[in-house]
Amino acid sequence: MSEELTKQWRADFPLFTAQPDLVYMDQGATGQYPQPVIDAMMNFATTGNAPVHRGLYRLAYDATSAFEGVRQQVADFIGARTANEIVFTSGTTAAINLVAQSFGRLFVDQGSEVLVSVAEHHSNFLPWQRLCEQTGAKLVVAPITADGAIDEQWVLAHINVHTRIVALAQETNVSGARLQDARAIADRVHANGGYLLLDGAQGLAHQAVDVQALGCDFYAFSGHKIYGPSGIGCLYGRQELLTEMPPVTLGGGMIEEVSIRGASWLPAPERFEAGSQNVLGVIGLGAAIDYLQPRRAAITSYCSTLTRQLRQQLAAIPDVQLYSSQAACATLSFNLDGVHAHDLATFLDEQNIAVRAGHHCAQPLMHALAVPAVVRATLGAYTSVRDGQRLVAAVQQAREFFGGESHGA
Amino acid sequence: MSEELTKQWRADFPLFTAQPDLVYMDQGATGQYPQPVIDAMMNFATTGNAPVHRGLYRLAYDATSAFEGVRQQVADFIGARTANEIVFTSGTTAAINLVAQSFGRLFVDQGSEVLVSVAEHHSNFLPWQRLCEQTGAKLVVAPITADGAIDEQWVLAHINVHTRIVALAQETNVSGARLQDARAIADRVHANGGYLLLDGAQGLAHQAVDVQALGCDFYAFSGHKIYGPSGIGCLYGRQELLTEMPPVTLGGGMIEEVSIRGASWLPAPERFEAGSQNVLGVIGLGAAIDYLQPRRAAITSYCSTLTRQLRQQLAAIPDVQLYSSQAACATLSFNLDGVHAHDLATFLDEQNIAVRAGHHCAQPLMHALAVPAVVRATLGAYTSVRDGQRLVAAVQQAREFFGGESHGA
Amino acid sequence: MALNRLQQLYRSVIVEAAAKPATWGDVSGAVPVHAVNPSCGDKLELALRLDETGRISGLAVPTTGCTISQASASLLVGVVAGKTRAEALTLTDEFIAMIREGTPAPAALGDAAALASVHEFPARVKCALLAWTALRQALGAKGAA
Amino acid sequence: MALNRLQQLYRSVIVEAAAKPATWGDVSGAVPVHAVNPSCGDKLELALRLDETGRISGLAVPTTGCTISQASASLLVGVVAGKTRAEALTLTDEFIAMIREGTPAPAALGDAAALASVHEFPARVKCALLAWTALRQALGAKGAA
Ligand SMILES: Cc1ncc(COP(=O)(O)O)c(C=O)c1O
Ligand SMILES: Cc1ncc(COP(=O)(O)O)c(C=O)c1O
Repeated sequence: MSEELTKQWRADFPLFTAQPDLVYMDQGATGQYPQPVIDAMMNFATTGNAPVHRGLYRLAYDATSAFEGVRQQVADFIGARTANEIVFTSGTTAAINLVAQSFGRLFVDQGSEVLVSVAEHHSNFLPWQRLCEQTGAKLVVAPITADGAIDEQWVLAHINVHTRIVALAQETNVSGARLQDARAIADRVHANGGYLLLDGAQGLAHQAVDVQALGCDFYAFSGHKIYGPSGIGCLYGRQELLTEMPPVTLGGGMIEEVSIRGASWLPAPERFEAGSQNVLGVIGLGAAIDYLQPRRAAITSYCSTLTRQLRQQLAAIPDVQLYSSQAACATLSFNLDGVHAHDLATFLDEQNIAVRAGHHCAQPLMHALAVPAVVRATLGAYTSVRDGQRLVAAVQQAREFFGGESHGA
Repeated sequence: MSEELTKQWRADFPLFTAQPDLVYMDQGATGQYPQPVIDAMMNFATTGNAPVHRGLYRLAYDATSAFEGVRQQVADFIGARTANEIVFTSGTTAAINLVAQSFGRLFVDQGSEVLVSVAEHHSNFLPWQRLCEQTGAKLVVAPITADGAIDEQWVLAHINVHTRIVALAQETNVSGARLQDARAIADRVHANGGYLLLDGAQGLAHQAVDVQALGCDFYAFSGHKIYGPSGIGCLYGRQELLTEMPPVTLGGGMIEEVSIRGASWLPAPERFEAGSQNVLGVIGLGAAIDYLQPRRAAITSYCSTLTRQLRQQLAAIPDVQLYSSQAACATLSFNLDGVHAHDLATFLDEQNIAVRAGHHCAQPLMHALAVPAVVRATLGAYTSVRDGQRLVAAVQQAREFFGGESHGA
Repeated sequence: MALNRLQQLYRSVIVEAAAKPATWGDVSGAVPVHAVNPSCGDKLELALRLDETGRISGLAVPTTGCTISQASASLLVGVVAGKTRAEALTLTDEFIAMIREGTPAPAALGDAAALASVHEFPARVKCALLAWTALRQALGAKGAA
Repeated sequence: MALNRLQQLYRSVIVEAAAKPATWGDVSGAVPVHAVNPSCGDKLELALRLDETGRISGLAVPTTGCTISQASASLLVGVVAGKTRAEALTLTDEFIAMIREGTPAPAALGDAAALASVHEFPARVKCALLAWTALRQALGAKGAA
């Protein structure tokens, strides 16, 4: 494990200059900003800010070129055929809702089935649950395996001619398990006349993504989970499908013509981008891709090794229950028997270790695991070996603290 | 007119350090960033970034407090009763769509009337047009006066017991005319059992807003038009109304409980804020309010005087047609007879004067004015007297250039 | 070392209270108030009965959640058992002020005063208040807790 | 002074072309192609007829918009009048390359070559291409223009 490499990455994140003692293990909730992303945003705000798609002057033209340049960059980053397949949204949640509300209302009706897993984040669960309620379709919920992965065999076995949409996390946010063969699922659902959406919120940070090789029809992700800014994300959609979809949000920038009698829409992706866009967020997203792309393989390899080691060390502590997958590359979910996740999180916070505790927006999974809450530590490029050691030591200490008699009067 | 004051404001905007010769007259489309807004965002990204509403550790708690602090700040800024009446959105467009899709579907049906004006921005026109198409309600479109203002007498005369929603721009984006008596409209529509939405995208930058004094039920605005960042805005809604409204976007952070069988929602405003929020944008918005609030009266007074003078000077140029109101405080819309708005904009751009030309997302208004496009120059805190002189001189020159015989071979 | 603060937070009286069921008297027939702490999933069902004189004659606050929310529910029951509606509301307001603002606990709060140090852990304030705001609601109090 | 660049852009041949109606031959019965430049509102209705040999026998491109889009429509008509479908497509591609990439105009583009300097005004490229991409569409060409 190259300690040198981590040191270098860690230096890219100014938060750890400001707070050198902080162990930030919540990258899976929201990522920290590397300096180049901050610089790109500040540079744009101070030298290049202008409206996009609307100005006939040079500053606006250059801003539009930069904005559209990021669209092309995203397309290249995830293997889309053209930049027109990339819609900017405020994040994964907005992207999935757009598909459910626009595509879903076109393609799902009574008698249809929509297949998700019990491990989905609420953002990839609730929009489908509501779509089913609205249309009378059936929500089919795939279980997880003993290792916390979506049961892909079950999924394959339950795709049939009624299955219109399969919506699955490429990597789940509690177990950190990744889909092994999205392509097989894509092929099966396509053979049955349905469509596949992948929720890439967690996955994109850790693996190279080629939407064409994956075979998915839609792919959603958020900037803030790939070292980019909050408030920006993308929906990838196959062009033929985007072309058929009606807009959900209406306003400036997405119309061809408007009169008092009616309106006609621009083609995708503009059709789905009503109103002034999060230009600064898009610029930051471009810089985040520039940062992540050349480093992602090395970061994932480094984090995977560290995660595996820490998992073993946590497992060796009596009373520790693990919920994250053995194959997880950056996620450690666990509880300490007899200690509620919140109490453990507060204990860790007192050691300046920031982890998340709760249901992780995955209540169906919590019900399936029969736990109210779990602690989740997620690693990032900046996580040092020492951070990991501190986590393990603190969990050990917590066990003594909560198990022992040493409380004050 | 205090040239000193402008100099000081201008120095707050780093774009003009980078481009000292630029005359940016497109503040009405998107505003420039003052240094304190950039600093606040950068400071948060480098020292305080963490997920909001989800973390049990101090960094996350502090981020949540900062985030919720801005909600309170917005509530105070526009006179809401409580911070719970403020919903963060990606901008005005998203805010108005939320009202149309959630409140609109509850309160509008066949036989209802929705009243807008012909001067509305597409973002405050299309959502209502579609709502009417979907429900069978009637879209009633108020005309403008000779001075480009929404005809408030006409509005008052056309509110009746069928009027469920009146949606009007507090300040229109082409004429710059402001509503004279929103309160009278509010009272009339309330007396008839309806509700009033004000589109504050342009208005909030120029005038003190007290939603309770205005009497409106909803108020929408965007950060990027009040010297804040792009990708963030707010919906104010009266608490009783927000409480009745179902969410439109579903996902993390807006649920009380989720099971495979169903879900229940949090109260407003969280109910409407599904998914990770634009935290950096919210922080920037708070800084923008801090910047604008103590300066707004002085900026508006300065800009109004300058705008009035420039309007007279433009009116004195033969062939200039003015479309902005005599009372506009920062907007100059005009054409030069025989010269298309795009050609004029290109001419001005060659003199490094950035103005907008086109339909300004107000095609119904363009049809009413019977012009395909107009040129619009909008002023901001940083606009200098010299900027104004350059605009007038360049329009004069354009007239000679396009009118004269002096073209090259 | 930070363990000091933690020892204050997790004093034995709190850990022991968390282990006890939060119930007193008879609540048969009461319509329960449901409360959740959505950010972390703490959950409770508060059932309350008042007798004909307006005194609390039964209170049960079964809670799933962390030590703080469970201890708080059980201490709440101990503090307000047998109190009048008005007394219970006053105690609730005093408890909330102690947690939120750090105001000193009056003697009447009894063992519940042991939760005072939650004020030093702002991220846990919601856990400590869950049961008390549910009681306020069950008592029909208006306004923000 | 910037007027030089502007003088290049608004050469007399362009200003005069913009003033002329963009129409040639007989277009009766043609189904028009509708095109708009949504960011600024330029609009046209292109009507095209091919004769039995596949030559353009009628073309009308009434345009509302700026000098550049109107001149471009009128110059387009002059350049492709009487050409075969294949010839017209080649000319269109050459014109698009001239505007987009700044490649030198072949002689066959005739007066339309006067629009070459639009390449120096990227914000106006869409105006210059509106009529030509509509022609491509009317000729049934596939793919991005
Ligand atoms: C009057 C008016 N309403 C609505 C909008 C839409 O605002 P946004 O694009 O920020 O959503 C604008 C801005 O273009 C506007 O000027
Ligand atoms: C697997 C998964 N899906 C969806 C989301 C929602 O992403 P966002 O909150 O950025 O919209 C998250 C993040 O919390 C996630 O982990």
